Amino acid sequence: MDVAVTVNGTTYERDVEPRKLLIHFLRDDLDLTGSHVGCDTGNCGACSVIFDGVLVKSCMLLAVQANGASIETVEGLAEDGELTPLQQAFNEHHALQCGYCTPGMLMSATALLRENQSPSDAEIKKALQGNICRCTGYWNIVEAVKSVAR
Amino acid sequence: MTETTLAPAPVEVQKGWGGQSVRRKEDKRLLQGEGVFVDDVKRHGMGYLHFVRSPYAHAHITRVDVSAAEAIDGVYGTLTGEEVAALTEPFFQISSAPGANIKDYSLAVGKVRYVGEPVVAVVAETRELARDASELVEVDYEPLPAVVDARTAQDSDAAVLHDDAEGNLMWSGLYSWGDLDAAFAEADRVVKIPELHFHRFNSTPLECDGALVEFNRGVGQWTIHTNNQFPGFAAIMMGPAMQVGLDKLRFVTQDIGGGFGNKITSHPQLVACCLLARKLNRPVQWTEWRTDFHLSMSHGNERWFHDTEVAVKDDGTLLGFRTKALDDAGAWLRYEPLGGVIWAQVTPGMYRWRHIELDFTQVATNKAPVSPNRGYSRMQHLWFTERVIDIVARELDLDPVEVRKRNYVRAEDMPYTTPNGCVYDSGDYAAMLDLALELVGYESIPGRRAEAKERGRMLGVGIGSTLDSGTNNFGQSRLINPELQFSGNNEVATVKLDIFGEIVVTLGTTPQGQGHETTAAQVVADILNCSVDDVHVRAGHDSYWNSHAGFSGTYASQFAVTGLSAVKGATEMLAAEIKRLAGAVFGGVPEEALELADGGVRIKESPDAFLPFMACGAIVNANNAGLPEDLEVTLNCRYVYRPPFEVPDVETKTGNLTLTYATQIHVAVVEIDPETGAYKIVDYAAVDDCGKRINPQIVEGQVMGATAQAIGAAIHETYEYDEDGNLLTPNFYDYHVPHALDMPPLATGAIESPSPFTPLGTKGMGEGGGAGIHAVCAAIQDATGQIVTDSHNPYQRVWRLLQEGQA
Amino acid sequence: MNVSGERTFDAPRGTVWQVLNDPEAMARTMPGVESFDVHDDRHWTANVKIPLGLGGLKMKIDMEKVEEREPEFAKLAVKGNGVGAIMNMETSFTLSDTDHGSTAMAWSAEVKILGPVGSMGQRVLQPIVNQQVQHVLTALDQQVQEAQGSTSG
Amino acid sequence: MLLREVEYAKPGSVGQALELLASNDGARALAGGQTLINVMKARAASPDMLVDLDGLDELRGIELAGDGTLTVGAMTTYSELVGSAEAKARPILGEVCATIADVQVRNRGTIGGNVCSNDPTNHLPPLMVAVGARMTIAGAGGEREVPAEEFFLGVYMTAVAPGELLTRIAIPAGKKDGFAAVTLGAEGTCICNAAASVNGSVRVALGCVDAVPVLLTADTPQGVADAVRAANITPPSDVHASSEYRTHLAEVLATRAAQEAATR
Repeated sequence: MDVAVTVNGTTYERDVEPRKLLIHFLRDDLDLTGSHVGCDTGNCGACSVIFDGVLVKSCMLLAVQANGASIETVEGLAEDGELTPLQQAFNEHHALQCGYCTPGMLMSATALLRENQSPSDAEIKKALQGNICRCTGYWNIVEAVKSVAR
Repeated sequence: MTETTLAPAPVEVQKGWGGQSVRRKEDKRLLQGEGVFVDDVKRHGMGYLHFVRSPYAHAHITRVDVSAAEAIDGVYGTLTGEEVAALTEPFFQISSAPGANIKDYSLAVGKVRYVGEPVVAVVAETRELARDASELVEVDYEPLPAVVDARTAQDSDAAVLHDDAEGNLMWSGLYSWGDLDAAFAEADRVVKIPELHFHRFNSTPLECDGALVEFNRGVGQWTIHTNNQFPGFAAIMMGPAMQVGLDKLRFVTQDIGGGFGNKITSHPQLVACCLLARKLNRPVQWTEWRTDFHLSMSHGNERWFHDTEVAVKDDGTLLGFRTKALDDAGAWLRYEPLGGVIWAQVTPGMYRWRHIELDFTQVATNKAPVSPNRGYSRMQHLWFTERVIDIVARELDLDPVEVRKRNYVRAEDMPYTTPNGCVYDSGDYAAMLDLALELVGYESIPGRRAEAKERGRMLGVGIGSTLDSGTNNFGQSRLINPELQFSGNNEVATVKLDIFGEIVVTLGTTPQGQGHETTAAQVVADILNCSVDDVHVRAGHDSYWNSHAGFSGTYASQFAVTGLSAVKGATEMLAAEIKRLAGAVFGGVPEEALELADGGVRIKESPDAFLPFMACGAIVNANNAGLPEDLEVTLNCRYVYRPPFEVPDVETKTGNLTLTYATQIHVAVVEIDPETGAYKIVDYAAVDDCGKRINPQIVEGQVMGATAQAIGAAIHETYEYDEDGNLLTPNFYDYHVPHALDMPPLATGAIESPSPFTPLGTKGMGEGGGAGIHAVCAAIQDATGQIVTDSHNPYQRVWRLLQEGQA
Repeated sequence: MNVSGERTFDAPRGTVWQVLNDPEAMARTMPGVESFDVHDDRHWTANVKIPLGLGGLKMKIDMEKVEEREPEFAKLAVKGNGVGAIMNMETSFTLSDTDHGSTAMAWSAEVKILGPVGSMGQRVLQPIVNQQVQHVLTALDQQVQEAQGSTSG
Repeated sequence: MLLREVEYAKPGSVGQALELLASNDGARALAGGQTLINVMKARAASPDMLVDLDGLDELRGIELAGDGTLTVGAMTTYSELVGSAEAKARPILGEVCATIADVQVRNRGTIGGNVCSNDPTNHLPPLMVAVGARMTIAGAGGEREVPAEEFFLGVYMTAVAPGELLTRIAIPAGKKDGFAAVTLGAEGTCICNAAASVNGSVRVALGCVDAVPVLLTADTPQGVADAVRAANITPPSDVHASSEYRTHLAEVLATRAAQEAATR
């Protein structure tokens, strides 16, 4: 099936099998390998993207469902290599180690901060519940998000 | 949420990089999704590999038919166990007999031995098609009874996994040090513990295993892009099996999505990829999905401790213990039975008892093979010693804090030689315990206990400790198999000054988040007296860099010792060469008169005589006419660090098995809902001592990560099998790993006891999670008053404990 | 997992026995049967699509009558092969007359489900198996009634 | 990952959706996909066709009638329920939905999908039964209404027959509700749960203990424990809980849910 999807402002037109998951489409067809796959049950959130303004896990959508949609991925956060305050905070607070969950984590935190510019610790943790990190124990991630909240 | 006794965010530092929380150089690419993980590597015309896996825990394979699968358009080809048996030798076995006799190949040959074992590999044009085709592969099985409980694996009526081993016993060895009889004679009390169980789980790195393998037909060489974290080990397993020289196996890694030991034993899958890349003459890509990983990759050692007897004095002085350790290896020995000796690095735990006997037995079962997992084999044994302390304290009605302090190896005893000849290099355990207790407000516990009781809750506090022994002496493998010709350890770094004066560092390690690029740059910058920003550390590992040795890799908490010592050695060589070069250029100025500063070398007395690094690089590489003939300078310095090890004594099973002993003491406070058994950790402290910290923030990150994994393992994470050998927790749906809402408040603390045995005073660290597993067990025991005998305590088990308490 | 129970049929034992041993009748009791082949009086094969709300689970099921003591006892070995799921079941039933002319059937089945479906779905297997068993028993009742009707009428 | 081949259709109306579902018995409705897509990844189920209900506005929305009845479109997401001012009329709805899975799943997952999948560990089946919800099912023959206690037929099976669609759920007015669960990790998958509603007598629905929610009634919250014992439930055992433990939890959680309901 033909789909036209806008990712980080660029529109891509591709012919995809209906069975192809959005995450495979992003990584394999569009070569946007920043979003990752960490599970096969929709638990880990490494594939989280912002889909028409809403945070979703791109492993639980079909690529064909994205026809006409506008998607934001980690590759779209920094502008010409200039890290966003959130990305800088992750660096300052050592909120990443292996960096595999980081793209999804950043998208979840970005979505949170758009809705709520001064979240509490509890709100931050709840907003990150759908993203698994095996390296950091989350404490530094929560600190990083808190540091850019107003 | 997390208070910390460490300096938080770093400030701009000019001099003395070591010891500073320098921000990580790795982060910029990772934060932008520009890291290169194995599944990101693509090649023209590559085929995707999908494994057909066994649905049976134990069965004969009576027929394999791949014709239907190969008939599909877009299927490139298949690989069967029969082909593998014809094309390769069985993998080399570390074990002595009977484990030595088993025949392990990269695919099941004739028989399957665990659910999820790869039986056939199918390669096709797309990932989806490869899986479609794998469903058309016909395999007939003749089911056999499954062995799922190590305790009955050696029964006469138990099915046998490996006929070549003539039974399910893989390896056994009796370790005995000191004078047990004397100890038990001297004892006021003998505390008996019939059975303790350390459960099966692993660290589930978020990225699973994978590879992209290319075969260069012209030179007969494979390039293996992978996330294997110990290429040196993979090479010595794969080379002999494939009957090729190691130089034919080029390993390339860049970013690795977590490893924790679980990515050491992917060599069977890598061999399958290599064979198919050659057979199909195209690049072969393999991605392991989460369920595949849970079913088949590197579970942590499940261990039972039986008939434990502890000799104690009434005042709580520990004299010694004897126990029988029964280790469940799963279906294959992929790194085992090294677990049968690795534990001995920490034989007495943190305590001064001198008389110890441990009868170690490892058996095969129809479960996924076990392999290293963060805290490998020491974690199980340290959990056991800590359990013994709390059970003894309960039996003698003594305070667990007092029993610990009475028996800890003391600061003044350091360096302390254990009954089996290991040397604890430094540390002050009592001081660490005091700090940890202070961080959870220990004196307030009685009040909080009463307050919780009023709310119908049970509050308990527990202590856990681990010794994160780092830098293996591989000579300990001879205690498993005297035939083995391994000993010592080594790591390599290469530091060069390039033609335009760029400082380039090449490591032999395969970091998975430990920040090697950053800490290596800190060490280099201090020696060359430049900024970390001027130091370029190559990302990842590549055999073609020739910057690795036999034991290269990232495992066994050793980078801070082996890796950074190699970096230090190479950088000092380079600094000396730069001075020799400058001395010659300046017309015979002696090295002592020169110093490195401001990105160059200059004469101390007349700083105007300055030669920038760029000039040094240019002169040697591109403008070297007229240099003195006898000037031996390459500005490309390769250094091999070799720790000071002796070969252990095989007869007495004694010797120094590891170089450094980082220490962790964790304290957990739990609150239990007695009606349901559900509980939560309401307070937590983790104190770490890993000697000199090059980058305190990175060290604290390791402490936090290990803590989170401990909490997950203690409460939720378990690889549970049913009686037929089906894995009941095959993915993150039933295998619950902690998420942000599961994390308790955490206070971290640190003290620094520099190691006298390492060039930088550092100790390897990062594997201290076991402390947390025990802290939770001990807290549950404290809250319920019931003896906790299992390392895994989900709500259901706590509820049962409480039932037993009432009965 | 083991499931067992008792059920009374309002028909003489002979009728019940006849239904239980008539492959055609049995076929009508199985959920989602798409095709059914009788190889001989001891061996049958069925292709079924077990209806689950999320989509049917396709299986090829081979049945063998491994033991029989007419007109009271029979034991069947059932092997089901589907993608991602393998079912092994041994089931038996014992018939006896009740005092008021009906027939009591004591039945039991040892069911094993292997493969990804067995692992993924282990939380729900037990209820699902119970569902299917109920389906079979109800259908069986119908078959017996029909047989009863045809014989008595 | 890696689904079997499947057709995809995106109908423009409920009518079209019903035609597609009726004309192909291998077709399944795709709501939020937060369960179905995962089952398809495991290839434990593989529909021939997915009929995507996303974008059918007829199936969306939350309306509050004069008599306090809430009508919720089947394709309403958990997040929409949590954020809805109207839904506050029956506070328990938003409270429970806010604890289902995680933000991403709540943003896609729908109330209709939750009840139609009827996984025994789901939150909403017992809640719908406890609050006496009425489910509207559309089919070729028009619409019919089924009370929640008759809606759930088995694991993954409901009164929605092949070729039919759940279109909306009506929830009567009320405030005195409670929900209690023991979960796998904080706000995780339910090991056992119970929903309760007090309206004169106490209605309690137990989750995770059988293929369908088990409905109990008692005169008072204190009487609930006895009602659970009287029900003689035999819950399934799995890796997280034995039948015995679940039986015990059901009693405790039913009582807690009832007490919460009674005290608001």
